[in-house]
Parts: sequence; C-alpha cells; structure tokens
Amino acid sequence: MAIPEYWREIKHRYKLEAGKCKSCGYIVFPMRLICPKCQNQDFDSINLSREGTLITYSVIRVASSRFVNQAPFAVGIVELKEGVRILSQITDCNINELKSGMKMQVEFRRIFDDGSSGVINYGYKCVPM
Amino acid sequence: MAIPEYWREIKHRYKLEAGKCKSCGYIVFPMRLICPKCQNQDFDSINLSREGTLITYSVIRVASSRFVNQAPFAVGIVELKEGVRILSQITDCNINELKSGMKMQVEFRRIFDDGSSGVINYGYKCVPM
Amino acid sequence: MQQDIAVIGIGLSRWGELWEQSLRDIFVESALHAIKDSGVDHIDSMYVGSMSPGLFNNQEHLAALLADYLGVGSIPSTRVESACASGGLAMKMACLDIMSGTSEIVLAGGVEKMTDVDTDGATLALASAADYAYEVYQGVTFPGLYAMIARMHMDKYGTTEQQLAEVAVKNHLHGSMNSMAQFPQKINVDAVLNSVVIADPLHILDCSPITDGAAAVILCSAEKARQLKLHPQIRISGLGHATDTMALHSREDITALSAVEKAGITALKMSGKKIDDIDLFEVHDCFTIAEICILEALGLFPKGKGGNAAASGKTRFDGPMPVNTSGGLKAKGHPVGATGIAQIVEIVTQLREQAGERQVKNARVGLTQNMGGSGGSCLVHILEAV
Amino acid sequence: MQQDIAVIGIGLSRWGELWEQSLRDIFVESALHAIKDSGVDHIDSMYVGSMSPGLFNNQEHLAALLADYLGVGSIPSTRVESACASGGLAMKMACLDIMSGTSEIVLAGGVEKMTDVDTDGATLALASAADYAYEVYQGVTFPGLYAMIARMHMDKYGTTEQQLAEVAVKNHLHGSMNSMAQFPQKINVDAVLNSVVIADPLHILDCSPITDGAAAVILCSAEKARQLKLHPQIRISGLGHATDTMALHSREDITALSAVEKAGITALKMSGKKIDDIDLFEVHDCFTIAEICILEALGLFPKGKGGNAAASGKTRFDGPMPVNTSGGLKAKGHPVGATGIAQIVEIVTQLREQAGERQVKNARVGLTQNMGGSGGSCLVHILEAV
Ligand SMILES: [Zn+2]
Ligand SMILES: [Zn+2]
Repeated sequence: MAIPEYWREIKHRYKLEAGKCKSCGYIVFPMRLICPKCQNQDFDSINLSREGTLITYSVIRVASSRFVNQAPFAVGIVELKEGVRILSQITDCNINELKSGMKMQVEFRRIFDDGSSGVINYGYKCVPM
Repeated sequence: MAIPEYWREIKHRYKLEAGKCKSCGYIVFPMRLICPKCQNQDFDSINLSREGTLITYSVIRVASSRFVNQAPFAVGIVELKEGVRILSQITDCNINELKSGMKMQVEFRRIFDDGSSGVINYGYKCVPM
Repeated sequence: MQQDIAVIGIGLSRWGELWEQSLRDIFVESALHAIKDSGVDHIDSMYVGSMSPGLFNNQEHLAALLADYLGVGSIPSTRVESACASGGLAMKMACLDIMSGTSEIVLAGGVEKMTDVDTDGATLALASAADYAYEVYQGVTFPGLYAMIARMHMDKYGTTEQQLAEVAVKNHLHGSMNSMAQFPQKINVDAVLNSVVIADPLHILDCSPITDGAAAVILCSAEKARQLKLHPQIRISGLGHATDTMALHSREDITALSAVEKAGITALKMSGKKIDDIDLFEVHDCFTIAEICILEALGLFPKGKGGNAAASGKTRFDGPMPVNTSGGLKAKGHPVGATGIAQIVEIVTQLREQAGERQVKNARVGLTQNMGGSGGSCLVHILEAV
Repeated sequence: MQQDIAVIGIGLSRWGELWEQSLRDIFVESALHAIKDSGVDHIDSMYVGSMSPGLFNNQEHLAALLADYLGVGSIPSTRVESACASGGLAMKMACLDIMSGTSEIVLAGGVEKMTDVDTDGATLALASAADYAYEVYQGVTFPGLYAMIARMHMDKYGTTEQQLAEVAVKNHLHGSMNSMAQFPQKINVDAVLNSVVIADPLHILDCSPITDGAAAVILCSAEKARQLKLHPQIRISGLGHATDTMALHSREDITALSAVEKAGITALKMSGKKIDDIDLFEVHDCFTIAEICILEALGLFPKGKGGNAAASGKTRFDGPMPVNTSGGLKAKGHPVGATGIAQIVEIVTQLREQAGERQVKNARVGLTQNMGGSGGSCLVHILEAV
C-alpha cells in the first residue's frame, strides 16, 4: 500500500465523503468527476450517514496473505440510508448468524497491517446494530 | 523468482543449451519451438561455446533493489563463437577499462540472492580473457 | 455482420500445472497448432489476450515477445486485456482488424501462466480484476464476490447449494469426455457439498481452478476461407461487447449481469438470430453461480429460474440447450487470458462435428460468452456452420 | 487509408507527481477535456493504453473501471498494452474500430499512474517491458539497454556525449514553452554532462522522468467530423505498426530500430507521403540516444548521421524539421501509457495553430512515433490539416 494512495483515500475511508450531484441528486461514493446518471460535473460534498442495511454477505475462509490472520471473517454489501452501497467487512458479530436485511452501523476500524512497510491501514467496517 | 521458473531455465543458464535449426542451421538461444529464419520446427540441441567477443556494454550505476548491493557493475552484449549473442554482466574486470571487441569467457556465477525466498540464483556472467 | 469472417484454424496448448514450460512456450505451442490446422503459410497480424503477465510473470510487452518467439518477426502484434475476458477481447479485435480491411489473415490467441507464483500470488493477481481501492482493500476475494452474488440469488429466488453443485457435476461430466481437460474426473453433488468452503456458500468445487494454458485461432475473411477449404466453413455471424460498473456493490441488482445481457443482445441482433436459434453455449462458469446468472442474463431462463438448469438436465451435452460441453472453466481449466479463445475452439470443434463422445447432435450455431471480473466486462460471439 | 478518420477533440490531465489524484481521476480528467473539446454528446466505444496498472497500482481490468468512472456505463471499452507504445496502440485500435464500421465516435486514451510505488517499484515495473528471463534476470535496467545502444552508436559512428546532451537541451527548450510540461526548465549541455551517471554513457538528464498523467483524443469518420466542425479539420492519413525481437541482444544491428523503420514505411505509404513531406515530428525520446536512432530509422538522417541533428538546430521548433516541439518525453514527462496519445495531442495542437510560442510555421502534416521497450514494438501515425 503506497503512502500517497493511502493518504488521498483518507477522506473516503475515514469520513465516508461522497458527492451529491447538483443536477439530479444522485450520490456517488467515492467522489467522481462526472455523474453516471446525468453527466453533470458539479457535486456537493457530503458525509454519508453511518447506518444501513445488509444486502448480501459471505464469510471469507481462504483469505489473501494480507488478511489471512483475520480469517474466517464476514464481508457484505451494505446499503446506507442515502441509498449508496459500500462493500466492507462485517465485524463484532457471530458469522453464523448473519442475515440479509440486518441493520448495520458503520465504524472506523483497522483494516490490515502492511507487513513490508509497517503501516497500519484504517477504514470502515460494519457492525450489526 | 518462482522455483518452477528457476528450475526450467537451468539448462539455459547453467549449460548454455541452445537449438540448431535442422533445416537452415540458425542457432537459437534459448531453445525455441520454431526457427525465426526458416519456420522449421526441428532443432538439434547443442551447448554453446564459452568464448566470445564484447559487442557493446554499459556500467549500471543505479540498479534495481535485487542488484543494488552489486552496483556499480558492468553489463554487455557478447557474441559467442557460434554467432549467438547473450546479454550478461561483465565481471572480474576494471569497469573503466572495458572496450568493445574484447575477448570474453563465459563463466558460471551467482547472479543474485532472492531476499524474500532466500534462494540464490545462478547463471552466466562474462569475464575478459 | 457487415462482412463475414471465418475461423479456419484452432489450437490449444496442454492445460494444467505446466512447470516445465514457460509462458512463451505454451503460447507458441497453441499458435503453431492453430496455424497448422488452418493450412495458412503466414499471418498478417496477431492479437493476444492475457490478464496479468505483469503480476504473474513480471512480463509486460507480451505482444512483441510472443510475435518474436512465434517466428513471425516484424508483424503487428497487439495485447489486449479485460481481466478474465481478455481472450474474448482478442477475438473481437482480430475481427475488427479484418473488417477494417487492414489484415487478411489474423491470429487471435490467449494465454495465462499462473503457476509461476504461489497460491497467494495468484490470489492477489486475480484480485486485480476487482476494484482495488474499494473491494480488494476491504479484504474480499474473488470467490467472496461471487459468493455474495450466490447468497443473494438464494435469498431472492430460493436457489439452493445443491443446484449450484449440479452445475459443477454437469461440467465435470462434460470434462470427462474431453482429453484436454485439466480435471477430467466425474464428481457428484455430495463431493461438491463436502468439499472445503472457500467463501460461504461456495465450496472449492464450485470454483474454477488455477491453470497454465494457451489457445489460438486463425481468422480470415469468408472469401479467403473458401479458397483454403481445409475444414467445413465456420463463420462468425455476431459479436457483442459491453461493460458494467467495476464494483459489484455499485449495481442496482447484484444478481443481474447487465454486461452479459447487453453483449448478448448486440451479438444476436448482428447475427439475425434469436436465443432459441442457438444450438450450444460455452459460458464463463468461473464459479457455479456464474453459469446460472449468465444463462438468465442471456435470456435462456427467466430471471431467478436458472438455478434448476443443470439439475434438470437441460444444459447437458445431450439436453435441449447444451452448456459448456468442453467441461467449462470448471473442469477444462481457467488460464484466464486463454479462456475466451478456448471457448471459440470448443464451438468450432462441435460445429466441425469433431467433438467425439461429447458431440452435440445437429450443432449448427454456437455462442461463446466470456466475462471479466465480477461481470464488469463481457464479450459474446456467435459462430455458425455454413 | 481506405477511409478518412478525423481527430475532433484532444485533452490532457495535469502531468507530474500527482499524489492527490488516483489513476481513475487523471484518466477521467483527460477524457472529459477531450470530449468537451470535441463537442460530441456521447462516445460509442473507448480504448485505453496503459503499460502496467497491475505492477504500478495492483489494478487490471482498467477498461471496465475507466468506462465506469467516465460515466459511460455500458459501452465497449478495451485496454491495450504494448509497453511504452500502449498509447499509440490505443490510437490504432480506435482507428480500426471506426474503419470496421463498428463505431462512429471513439475515444482513444492513455494513462499511467507511476508514483503509487517507490522508485524501485517503478524500475521493476518498467523492466517488465524487456525480456524478463534473459535481460532483466541478468541485472540490466532500461537505461542500461539504451546505454548499450548509445555506446555502440558512439563506437561505430563517432557520436559524442555532447551530441546526446544536445537532444535534451533542445527538448527542454521546447518544454519551456509548454505550460503542460513536467520539467519546463531550460538546461544546457554542461548541466547534462555534469548530472549523475545512471548507466554509462547516459546521465540522468539523458533520461525521461517518472510521471503520472493521462491523455485522450476523440476520433470519428471524416464525414461525421464535417458535421461538427468545431475545429479545423485534422485527418489521420496513415498508420503503421511493427514489431522487432524482444531482446536487444537478438538484433543484428543493435543501433537499428527496425520496427520504427517498418512502421514508418507503412504509415508513409498509406498516406501517400514521403518523409520530406512531413512538417513536424513527435518521437519517442525516452532517452536522448533514442531520438537519434529514431530519426535515422525514419529516414530523416542517413544511418549514423543522426548524432548532429539537435546540435545543428535542424530539429528545433524553428528549424527545417522540428522534432518534439512539446518538449518530448524528456521535458513534457513520460507517463508511459499516455505518451502515444499525448504525441497526437501535440501534433493536433500544432496543426490547429494553437501551440503559442512553440508554434511551427506552416505546419500542415505531422508524424508521431511511439515505441515499446528497447524497440520491440512501434506505432507511427500521420496527421494532416485538411
Ligand atoms: Zn446527476
Ligand atoms: Zn531455420
């Protein structure tokens, strides 16, 4: 994980900064330069709410080396109040009791440690409410 | 450097195994499936001679991490007796006294250590005669 | 299509864990087979689909390397990439080259040499087909993405793990009749359900394997093909290419593969066919759930009704709509960049009536569907025996 | 060409060390500029040249990702790769798409985001354009390969380090008049000769830099362009594409870039021009020696006589055969996949007479030459003001 890349994504990963199209109201996350719905190029910057609903999920049992010490862990697609969807880990839960439709809270968590550089990478994870 | 890859190249790197086209006599190094000169697909396997002439050269002063502990070091293109050319390091020499046209001997040497796997990678290097 | 294009030669390298062969060797092996099969004495240009020789082999600039080792020196050579759909994309670009009048005889090939890295290296390389910053960063793997599609299909339409397993069972049955298949063993539903879980609800036997392999075909204008006539004439009558959002979570319907639907509609329209006119299909079953969603997206089954396709026997080689007679990615193997071309090889083999035990009766029109990532890109081709 | 194609829009992102912007951001920035410049309200398909988003950014499947972020959803999107010639290759494939009748309005773009890895990571990624097993394995770097070409040119033809330096001096002079250049500083011969040696005889100021950047152009049939007429008409009248051996040491003449020669001949023949009919050139000066060998391979100078081209002033923007008026890869920057498209952008800017201070007088016909690796692949395009 390169430092510049990590740094420029902080606004998305720490603050859930998104863009709301000034023309059609569509919300993009992360921020974009052009609205995929109406091709308008002006957005208001907003922070997404931290509550949502689990749409679908899985339990990763065979993970990449970066996440192998966390396996098995759950991942899911969560639809936030604004209608925006994010993919994230589902944590602080019994992985055998997940169900689509569960209410979720978005929290700020450690995502993985980067062995080669020693950097700790943070971001969002979801927790059942 | 993957082990299977290292292993399958041993015949080229340790023994300078080449192919001599059964149709037009053109020599390919490494071995190929089809002759680029006459499109014939049958080759005799030969071992290249270990003597040649320096065609051109450079001194690498900014090396990749794999070779950084060897820099500065010379590299050159050497034409072997059979007319085949190889690219290799030029070693056991004064890097300020290299000249095109010098006679070269091909020797079996350590090329680099692979830090992540601990494997030592061998192959050919050239030494002025 | 505006101009008829014919497939006049097909070739495969060996497929499997080919530790003794390099990327360049396996590509050239497949290309020489295709050239020989076609009877041509030269090619004017070549296209190579490969997903990530950079991450798998530290080697880019594949177009130049492979033209060199194929002994065709100075000809135009192009590498294209669309993740696991790279082979299908090479096929399309070879067609455009001929349609543009630039080349007459073109090689379209695909290759992936996946076992030069360990399993973790392969996992990371394959993950590069997903959105690195918003999917891979979170810890999801490729099986994990398809597992979330499967979970939703099960929740929404009542599809079962048994129905997923039936896809693998059917494709391994087909693979058992294909001497080129990497895993020609027949399996049963229990074997799938008892195999280790990779990402719930997907077991390892729901997943396609890691494979080294290459495939190549020779294309030319139909007019040129009539002069050669080594083989029965096979023409390409339609091609479709579409994209979708990169990230799975950005799609309105997680189980709908809209790039597949759009590419399918484009190809069918170009060929003047309806989906019911197609006699057999090679589709991108990277995971069992993928085959189910693809058949729905192509319109072979109504949305949500694809789950029973394999279990009902309909998609068996001897059923009414044979799917993946080659064994599919599942049993034949999935060297990602080669897969799209190998699908063409299977359809041509069937249309030539050279498929032996697994031959589909009266096969006249075949369709290939090759997909990148979790469905972010798709290529469809329609081939017909003339 | 069989069918006229016009360039109707051009766009560049910022170029430099763009730590605040991601790969997708810089690509979309350049594409939106090009679309706006063209005045079109949609594109039918897109091509992206990128050398190694896998090794630089852990991201393949760029075609789908960039179509998504450009907000063009489902259209066909294709990534092509030929190392540092990936941009030129995207240009060619976009032309074939239009010539084949498949698309009417096509975007051809290029992008490389090189500063998301450290210098060693960039060195390794760039090395993947050479033969990994028989060049990189031995310890040679990319500057090392071009240094060996330079050494041989000096030994054989008496070319001097001063003459190499003059190429850098000239291209930085041009760059000083280009507000988009990454290194717009003027330099002199002493500065080059006193800069650190990277690989004898090449100093760091003989080398192009590491750059983040993107470029895009909009193409359509000449007929379609006449309906839009926002800008003076610029048509593509020739294209050439050729390959050479992957490994530098496999070539009979180490200083002869035969892929450049062949691609140049093809493009000139297609356009019905002679090399003397060309008013200005953008060529692939990844290293100073490259510009010298390229001018010889294109036939602008006899073999071995290219050394004095820059020193004599002939290739200055106000000389008889202006080369790299943009500043070239040297001063403008070299985001590898973007370079081939940025060359087109410069020629179009000149043919539109919008190049300001560095404007070439009476520029009517321009040529771009984009090269992969140590010369293993080459794309040439010829553009004309109508
Ligand atoms: Zn909008
Ligand atoms: Zn021969």
